Amino acid sequence: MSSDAGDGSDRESTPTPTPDAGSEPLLQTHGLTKEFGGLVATDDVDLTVERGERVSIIGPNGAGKSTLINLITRRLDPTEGDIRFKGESIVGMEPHEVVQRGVSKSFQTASIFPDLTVRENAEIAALAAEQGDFGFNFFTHRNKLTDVHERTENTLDAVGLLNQAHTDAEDLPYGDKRRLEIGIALAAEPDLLLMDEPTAGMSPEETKATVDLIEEVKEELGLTFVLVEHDMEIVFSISDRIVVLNRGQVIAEGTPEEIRGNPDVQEAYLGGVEL
Amino acid sequence: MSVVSQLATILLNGLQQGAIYVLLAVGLSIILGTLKFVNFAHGALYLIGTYAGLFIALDITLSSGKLQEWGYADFGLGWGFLAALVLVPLFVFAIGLLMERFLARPFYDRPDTDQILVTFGLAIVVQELFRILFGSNSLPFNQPEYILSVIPVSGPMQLPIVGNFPRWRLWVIGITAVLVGIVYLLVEHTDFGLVVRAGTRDAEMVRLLGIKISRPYLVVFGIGAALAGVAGVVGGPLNVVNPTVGMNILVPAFLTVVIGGVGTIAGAVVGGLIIGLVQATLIGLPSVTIASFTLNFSPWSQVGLYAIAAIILLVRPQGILGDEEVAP
Amino acid sequence: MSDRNTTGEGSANATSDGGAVISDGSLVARWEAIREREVTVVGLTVIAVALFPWLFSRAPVVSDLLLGYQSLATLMLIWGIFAVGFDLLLGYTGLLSFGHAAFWGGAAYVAGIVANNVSADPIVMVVSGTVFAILLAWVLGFLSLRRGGIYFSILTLAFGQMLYYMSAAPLAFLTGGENGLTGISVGALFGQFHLESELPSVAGTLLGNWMYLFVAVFAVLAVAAAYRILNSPYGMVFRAIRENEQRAEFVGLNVWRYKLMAFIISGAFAGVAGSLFTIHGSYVPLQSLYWTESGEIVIMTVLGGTASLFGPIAGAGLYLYVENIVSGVQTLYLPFTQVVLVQDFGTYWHLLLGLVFVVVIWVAPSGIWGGVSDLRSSVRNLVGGDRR
Amino acid sequence: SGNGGEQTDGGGGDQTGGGDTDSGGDGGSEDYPALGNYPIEGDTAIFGFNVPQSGPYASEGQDELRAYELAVKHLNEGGGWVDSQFDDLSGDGVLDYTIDYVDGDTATDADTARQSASRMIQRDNAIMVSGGSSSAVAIAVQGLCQNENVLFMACLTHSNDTTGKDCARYGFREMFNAYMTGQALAPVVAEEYGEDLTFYQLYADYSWGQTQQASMEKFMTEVAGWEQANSVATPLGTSDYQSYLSEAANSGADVLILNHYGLDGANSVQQAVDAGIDEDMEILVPLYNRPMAEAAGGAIEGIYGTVAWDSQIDNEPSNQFTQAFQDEYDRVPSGPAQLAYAQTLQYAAAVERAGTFYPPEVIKQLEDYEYDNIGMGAETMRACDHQAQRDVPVVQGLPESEQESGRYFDIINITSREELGYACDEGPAAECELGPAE
Amino acid sequence: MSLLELSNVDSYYGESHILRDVTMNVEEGEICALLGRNGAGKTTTLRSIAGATPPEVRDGTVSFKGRDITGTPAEDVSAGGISLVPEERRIFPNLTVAENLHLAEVVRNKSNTWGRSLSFDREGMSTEEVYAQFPRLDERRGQKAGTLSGGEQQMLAIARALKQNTDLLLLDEPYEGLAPKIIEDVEDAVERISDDGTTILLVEQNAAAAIKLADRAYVIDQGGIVFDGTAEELRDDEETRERYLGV
Ligand SMILES: Nc1ncnc2c1ncn2[C@@H]1O[C@H](COP(=O)(O)OP(=O)(O)OP(=O)(O)O)[C@@H](O)[C@H]1O
Ligand SMILES: Nc1ncnc2c1ncn2[C@@H]1O[C@H](COP(=O)(O)OP(=O)(O)OP(=O)(O)O)[C@@H](O)[C@H]1O
Ligand SMILES: CC(C)C[C@H](N)C(=O)O
Ligand SMILES: [Mg+2]
Ligand SMILES: [Mg+2]
Repeated sequence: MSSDAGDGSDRESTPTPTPDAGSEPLLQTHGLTKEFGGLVATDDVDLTVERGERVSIIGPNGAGKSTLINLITRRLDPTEGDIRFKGESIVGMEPHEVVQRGVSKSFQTASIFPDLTVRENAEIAALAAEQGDFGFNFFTHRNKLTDVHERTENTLDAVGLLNQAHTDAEDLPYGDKRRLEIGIALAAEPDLLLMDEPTAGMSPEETKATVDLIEEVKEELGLTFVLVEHDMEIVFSISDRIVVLNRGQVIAEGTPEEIRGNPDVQEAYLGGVEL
Repeated sequence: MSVVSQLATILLNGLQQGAIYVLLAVGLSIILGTLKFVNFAHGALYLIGTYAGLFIALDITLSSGKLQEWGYADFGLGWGFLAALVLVPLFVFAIGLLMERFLARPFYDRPDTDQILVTFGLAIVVQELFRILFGSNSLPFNQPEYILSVIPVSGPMQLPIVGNFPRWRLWVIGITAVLVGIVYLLVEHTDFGLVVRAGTRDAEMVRLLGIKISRPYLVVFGIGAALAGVAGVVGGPLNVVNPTVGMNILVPAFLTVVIGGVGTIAGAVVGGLIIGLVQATLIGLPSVTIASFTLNFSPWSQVGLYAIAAIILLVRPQGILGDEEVAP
Repeated sequence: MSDRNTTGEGSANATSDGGAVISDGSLVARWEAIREREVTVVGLTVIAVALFPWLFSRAPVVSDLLLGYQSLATLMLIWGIFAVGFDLLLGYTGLLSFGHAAFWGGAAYVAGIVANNVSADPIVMVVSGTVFAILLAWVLGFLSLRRGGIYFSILTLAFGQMLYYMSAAPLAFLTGGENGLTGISVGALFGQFHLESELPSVAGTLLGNWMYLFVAVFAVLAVAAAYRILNSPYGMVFRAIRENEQRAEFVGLNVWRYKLMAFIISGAFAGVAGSLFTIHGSYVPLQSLYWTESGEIVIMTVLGGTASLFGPIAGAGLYLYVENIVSGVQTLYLPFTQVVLVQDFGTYWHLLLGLVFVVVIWVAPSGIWGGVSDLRSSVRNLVGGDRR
Repeated sequence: SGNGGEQTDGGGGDQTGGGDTDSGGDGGSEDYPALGNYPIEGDTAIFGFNVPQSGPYASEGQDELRAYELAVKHLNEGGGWVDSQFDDLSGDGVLDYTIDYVDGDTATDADTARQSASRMIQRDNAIMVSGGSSSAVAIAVQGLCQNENVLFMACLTHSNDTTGKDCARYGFREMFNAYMTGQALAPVVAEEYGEDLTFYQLYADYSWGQTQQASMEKFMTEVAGWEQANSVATPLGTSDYQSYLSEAANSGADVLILNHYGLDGANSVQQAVDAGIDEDMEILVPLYNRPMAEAAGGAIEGIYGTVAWDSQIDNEPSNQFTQAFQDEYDRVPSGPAQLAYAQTLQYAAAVERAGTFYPPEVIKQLEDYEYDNIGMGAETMRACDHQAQRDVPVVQGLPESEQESGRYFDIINITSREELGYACDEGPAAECELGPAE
Repeated sequence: MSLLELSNVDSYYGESHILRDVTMNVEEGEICALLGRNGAGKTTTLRSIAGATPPEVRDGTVSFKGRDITGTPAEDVSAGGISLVPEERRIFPNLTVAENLHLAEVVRNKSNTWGRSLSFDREGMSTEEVYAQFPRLDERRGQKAGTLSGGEQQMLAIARALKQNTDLLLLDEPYEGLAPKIIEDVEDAVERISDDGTTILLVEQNAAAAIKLADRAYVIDQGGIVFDGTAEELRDDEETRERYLGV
C-alpha cells in the first residue's frame, strides 16, 4: 500500500542523535525496512536507544512494532537497513548470537518451556547466560555448575517465583507464566531488554505487579529497555521516551509529554478523540 | 540400435516408472499439503489397491495364509481388469474416508511425529493382516490381455523410433496422465478445489464463510487414497504382489513428494518424473571404461535416486515447485 | 532421600525440597546426593544386568516360563544400548529420525570390515565402528537438520536409504552386498578370552559367556553415560529444544549445534550397539541398513516409553522377546489350563506389536515405562501419603 | 531294492568309540567331550527346521516344512524311505532317541534366519539344523552352525559359494550348484541354438545370482563357444525389470539369460515376453522351479533350464517319495520337499552309522559317503567340499496349452554326474576351506 | 426480541477466563459499536458469537433471531446469516481476488451447499454489485490477493462478507491499517450496507471513528461490559472514554 498520507516531514524533524560521538548509543537502526511480499511492515526506521534509556514503542495494530522487535532479535531478516548493537552490526547473526551479546526479549504471548519446572525454565536461561551459546559439557553434572544455580535462584527470587520452583511451568496461572517469561528474559542479565506487550492478558492487579517488577529491575539493574505496549498508563508512567510507529514509519518521537500533545499521534493512534 | 531410439526407450521407461510414483505422490502431497497430515500408511493403501485389483480382476489360488487354511484358497471374482480399474478406486476411496474420519482427524492437532508414528504403526498392522490372511507368498498378478475382450492391453507394441514396447506400460502412462489431469482440474478449476486450496492456507476462515471444511477434507483424503489404489491396480501387473509392496513403495513415494514440493500436483508430477527418469537413465546408461577401470551405472540406480533427492533438497529445501515456507 | 526416584527423570528438582535456602553448603550436599543417586542408578543397572541372563535363560522355573536363552539376552542388551541413544534424540530432544539404521548398520559394517582386514580385537572393532558412526552422524545430521519436523524425518530416511543402496551394490566389494558381510571371526578379548567361551564359576552361571559380559559392560556404561548426559546441561537443553525450540534459541542457546550434538550422541550409541551386533553375530546382514530397521528402533523406543532412561531398554527387550520367542509359540492356552485360546499364536506376533504400538501412541504416549511409573507413583501416593 | 550307502574309508578308523556308546542311553558322554549341543539331555533329539515361512521363497519353505515333518514321522514311526531305502534307519527313532523338531521362520532374510537358528540351537538344543532357500540365508546360517558346532544339512541352495568359498565343515549340500547347471545346460543349448551367438545376462545381485552368472559366462563361452555381450546385476527383490530388459533388447545379443529365481524369475520372463524380446532373442532361465513355471504360464514355452528334483522323474525312490508325500498331504511334492526329506534322513542315517550324535563322528560318516537312494541316481557326498556329486535334470518349458497341474516342463535330459562337476582343486571347490570339526 | 442477544456469556482461552458475564444485544437494522482497548475482549466477543473456537463459551447463551446458537460450529453460524470480517483481514493470499470472492458464494450456490438448505432475509450481493461497490477490486480481479495492499485486502475482506447471505455483519477493526482516504470509502460502504438493511456490529479501538457511524455503543474492558448506551451518550461520557478507551 503506497498511500502518501502524512509521512515524511514529521519524522525527519525529530532529532536523530549522531552516532559515534563519544559514548556510543546502545542500539541503533539505520533505514531499517522489512517487507512481506508487497507489504512494508517497517519502513526506513531510524531508531536510537541510549544506554540506560527506557523507550516505549506505540502505534496501532499492524504498525510494525513487533516486526521491529523481531528484526532486532534477528527472528526476521531486514529487507534493507542496518542494526547496530554496541556499535557492532548484528544483521546476519543468528538469534542466539544476539542474545549472547546482551539483547534479551520477552515474548508477546507467554513463551516458556511448558513441561519443565519453573526452576528448570530459569535454569536454561541462566545456563545460556553463564555458559555461552554452546559447550561440550555434556558430561558435567549440572548440579555442579554453582554459578548457574546462583543465577537461577536469583532470577526466581527477582520475579518472585521461588516458591513455585518445582511446579511445572504449564501449571502456573497465566500471570505467573508471564512473570516467568520475563524472568527467563532477565536471567541473561541483558544490557537491553525488549518487551512486547508484557502485560497483555493480565488482570489489573497482575498488571500492577508486573509494572512494579519492571520498575524494580529498572532500578536495580539499570537496565535499558524497549517496551511495546498498548496500555498507555504503563507507557506514560515508565518511559523516558516514546516512539510512535504508524504503518511501518516513525511518525513521532519524544517525551511522554510531547507525545501526549502531538496531534499526529492523536490522529493515527489515540483515535482523534479530543482529550 | 541408434542412440536416439535408446534415449527414447529410456524416456518412455522413465515416464512409466515415474507414473506409478506420480499416482502415489499426488495423493500423499495433497493430503500433506491440505490437511497437514503425514500419512506413512499411504503405502498400505497401495497394498490394498493391489490386492483388491488382483481379486477383482482374476481368480487366484492362495497357497498360504489363514484364508487358505480356513478353506478359502480359491479366491477372486475374475471380473476382469476393467472392473478392477473402476471398482478398486471406489473401494480404496471409501477406505480413505474411514481413515480420515477415524485415524487422521483425531491426530490433526497432534504433533507431526505422532502422525508419523501412528500411521507407520497402521501400515505395519495392515501389512501383517494381509500377511496373515493371504500369506506372505508373492502372488502373480497376470497382465490383462484384453479389456472388454477387444482392446488389447498386453504384449509388445511396435512404436516408431523406440521399437517394441510393452503395451500395458503405455496404458499405465495414459491412465496416470488422465487421472492426474482430472485431479488437477478438480483442484484448480472447481469450487471444491477452491475450497480445498483456501483451506490449505486458512481453514478457520473457510469455516467462517459457512463452508464445512471437514467434508472437503474427507474427500481430499479419499481422492488421495483412491489414487494410491489405482497405482496398486495398474502397477500390480508390473510387479509381484505380496504384503511388503506397500512398505517398499512408501519411501520413494515420499521422496517424490518432497522433491517436487508439498501440496502441488505439478510438483508431484515433476518429482515422479525425475525419480523415474533418474532410475531409468542410470540403468540404461552404457558403462564407461576409463583405462582399465570400468564404471557401471546400473548399480547406482537406487543410490542415484536418493542422491538426486538429497541434492535437490539441499539446494531447494521446499522442493522444486514448493512454496517457500511462510516466515514465522 | 536416596531411596527413591532412581530413574533420572526430573531428578534435580526433587533434591532441593529442603527449601530455597541457597548456600555453598547445600549445593555441596545436593551434589553429593546426586552422586549418590548416580551410583545407585548404575549399581541397580549392574545388578539387573548381572541377574538377567540367569533369570532369563537358566534359572529354574522362571526361565522355563520365559523360554529365554543366552544369546537373546545378549541381543536385548545390544538393542537396549541402541534404544537408549535413540531416546536421547526422540524422547528428550523431540527429533524423530527414520534413518538410524545408517549408524547401527554402518558401524556394524565398519566393525566387520576392520575385523576382516585390520584387527579382530573386539575393542578395536567397537572403537572403529563407533568412530565411524559418529562421523557419519555428524555429516548426516549436518544435512538433515537443515529442516525440521516431518522433513527431518524424511531426510534422515532418505539418507539412510542411500547408505543402504550404497552398500547393496556399488560398495558390495566391501560389504558383500546382498550376501551380507561374512567370514568375520572375532578375536579374543585382550588376546585372552574367547567371547564364546563360558565364564568361570559363579560368573558363568549368572552371566554365561564372555560375550555377555563384554556387552553388559557397554550396556552399563551406556546407561551411566545417558544418565550423566541427561543430568548435564545438555539434558536440560535437549528438553528445552523439545518443548520450545524458538524460545531456546532466544535465551541465547545455539539450538542448531545442540541438535547436531544430540544427533551425534545418539549416533554414537547406535554405533556402539551396531559394532557389538557384529561381534555378537560375526555377520552383518545388509538388512541392518534398511529403513525398517530404523522403524524397529522407533517402535522399541516408543513402546518402552520415550523420555525415560529405562523405558527404551524395556521396549527393546519386549520387542525382541516377541520377535524371537512369542513368534515361536504355537498355541496359546488360557493360563494354567488346556483351553486353547489362539492357534498359531506366534504367527500373529508382528501384527500384535503393530497393534500395541498404535494403541500406545494413541492413548498412552508415555509407553510401557510411563505406565509403570504412573502405577508406581499412585501406589506410592496410596501408601506413603503425599510426602513431597 | 534300494541299497543304502556303503561306508568308504574316512570314518572307519576312529569309529570304535561311537560303537561302544551305542548301547548306553547316554549317547556316549564319557567317550566324547561336550561339543555344541552334544550330549543330548533326556531321550529326545531335537532337529531345527529353519525355513522361509514368509518372504519371497515362502511357498518353497512351506513345502520343505511338510517334507521335514514327514521325515520326522517316518524316523519315529517308520514309513517312506525309512522302510524302503535307508537300511541304516530303524523307524523307531534314531539310536535310542525319539526325534522331535522345532521350526522357525527365516523370512528369507539372513538376519532373521540366524536369530531363529540361534534360538533353536541355544534354547531348544537342536542337534541338527536344516533349511535354506536363498543361498545368502543358507550361507549365513551355515556359518553360525559352524561356530556353534551344530550340523547344518543345507536344503535349497544353489550358489557355488555354499560349498565354495563359504563352505563349512558342519554344512552338507545335497542340491547341485550353479556351476553344474552351467555344465549341464551349455551342451544342450549349443546343440539347439547353434554356435557363434552372443548372449546377454541379467542376474540377481547376491551370492546365487552372482555365481550363477559367472558359471553361465564360463560355460557358454567355453563349451558353447558363445560370446557375452554384457552382464547386468539387478537388485534382489526387483520385480520390475523393464529398464533392464530394454537394455538387453537394445544390445543386439542373440540370447538372453535370466538368472532370476522364483517369482522374480517368473516376472522377468513374463516381462521379457511382454516386451516382445522373445521375438528377437532366445531366452534361458538356468534354474527353474514349479511355482515359477506356474506363475509364468505360457511365457516359459520352449525355455531351457535345470531343476532340482521333480516328481516327473521316474525311478523307485522318487515314486515312493511322491507316493508317501501324497498320502500324507494330498499334493504332489516339489523339488525342495525332496531335498528336505532326503537331507533329514541322510543325517539320521549317518548318526546311526556313527553310533553317536557327537558331531565330528557324524561328519566323518557323511564325508565321502556314497548312496543311491534318493531318486537322483548314484551320488557321493564329497569330503573335500561337502558337495553332493550328482546328476542334473535339464528341462524345457511347455506351451501353455500343454501345461497341466504338476506338469509344466519336459525333462529333456538327465545329465549324468560323470559329465558334471569339478575336482577338489578346481572351480568353486578350490576356494573351499572347511574349517575344524571340533 | 433483538436480532442478536448475548446473555451472561463467559468465554475462555484454555484456562484464561476472558469474557466475564457479557450481556449485550443488537437490534435489527442498527449499527452497534463495541469499543475497548487492546486486549479488552472485543475480538473474543465476536468470535464467541461467530462460533469460532477458541475461545470456548462455557457459560451463558448467544441467540440469533431468537434461536440459541451457543456452541454452533462456525460454518453453521455463518451459513445461518452471521458474517464475520475478522481482524487481520484473513483473505486467502494464494487465491486471486475473483476466487476469494467466489469462495463466499460457494456456500450460497445451491449445488455447493454441502447439503444444507437455508433461508435468508437478505441475499448476498452479486459479483457485479460488489465490484461496483469497490472499483479498486474490479481492477484487480485476476491478481493474487496476497499481493494486494493492506487497504485493498481490507476491502476484499469486507466485500467477501457482503457476498454472503448476511443478516448480521460483524466487523472487527475494519479500519485497521487503512489510510484515512480509504477509511472514508469503507465508512461509506458500511453505511450503505446498513441502509440496505444489514445489521452491523462494529468493533473498534478508534472510538471516534466508530461513534461517527454507530447508533449505539458498548464499551468492554477486562472482558466485562462497562458501558451501554447510545453513541451520543458515549460521546458525552468523558469519564468512560478516558478510563476505558485510553483517551
Ligand atoms: N510473517 C509475516 N508475513 C507477512 N506479513 C507479516 C508477517 N509478520 C507481520 N506481517 C505484517 O506486517 C505488519 C506489521 O505487523 P506487526 O506484527 O509488526 O504489527 P504490530 O505493530 O506489532 O501490531 P500489534 O500491535 O497488533 O502487535 C502487519 O500488517 C502484519 O500483517
Ligand atoms: N488464542 C488466545 N489464547 C489465549 N489468550 C488469548 C488468545 N487470544 C486472545 N487472548 C487474550 O484474550 C484477551 C482478549 O483478547 P481480544 O483479542 O478479544 O482483545 P481485543 O479487544 O480484540 O483487542 P485488540 O484491540 O487488540 O484486537 C487478551 O488478553 C488476549 O491476550
Ligand atoms: C533356492 C535356490 C535354488 C535358488 C536361490 N535363489 C538360491 O539362492 O540359491
Ligand atoms: Mg505486535
Ligand atoms: Mg481484536
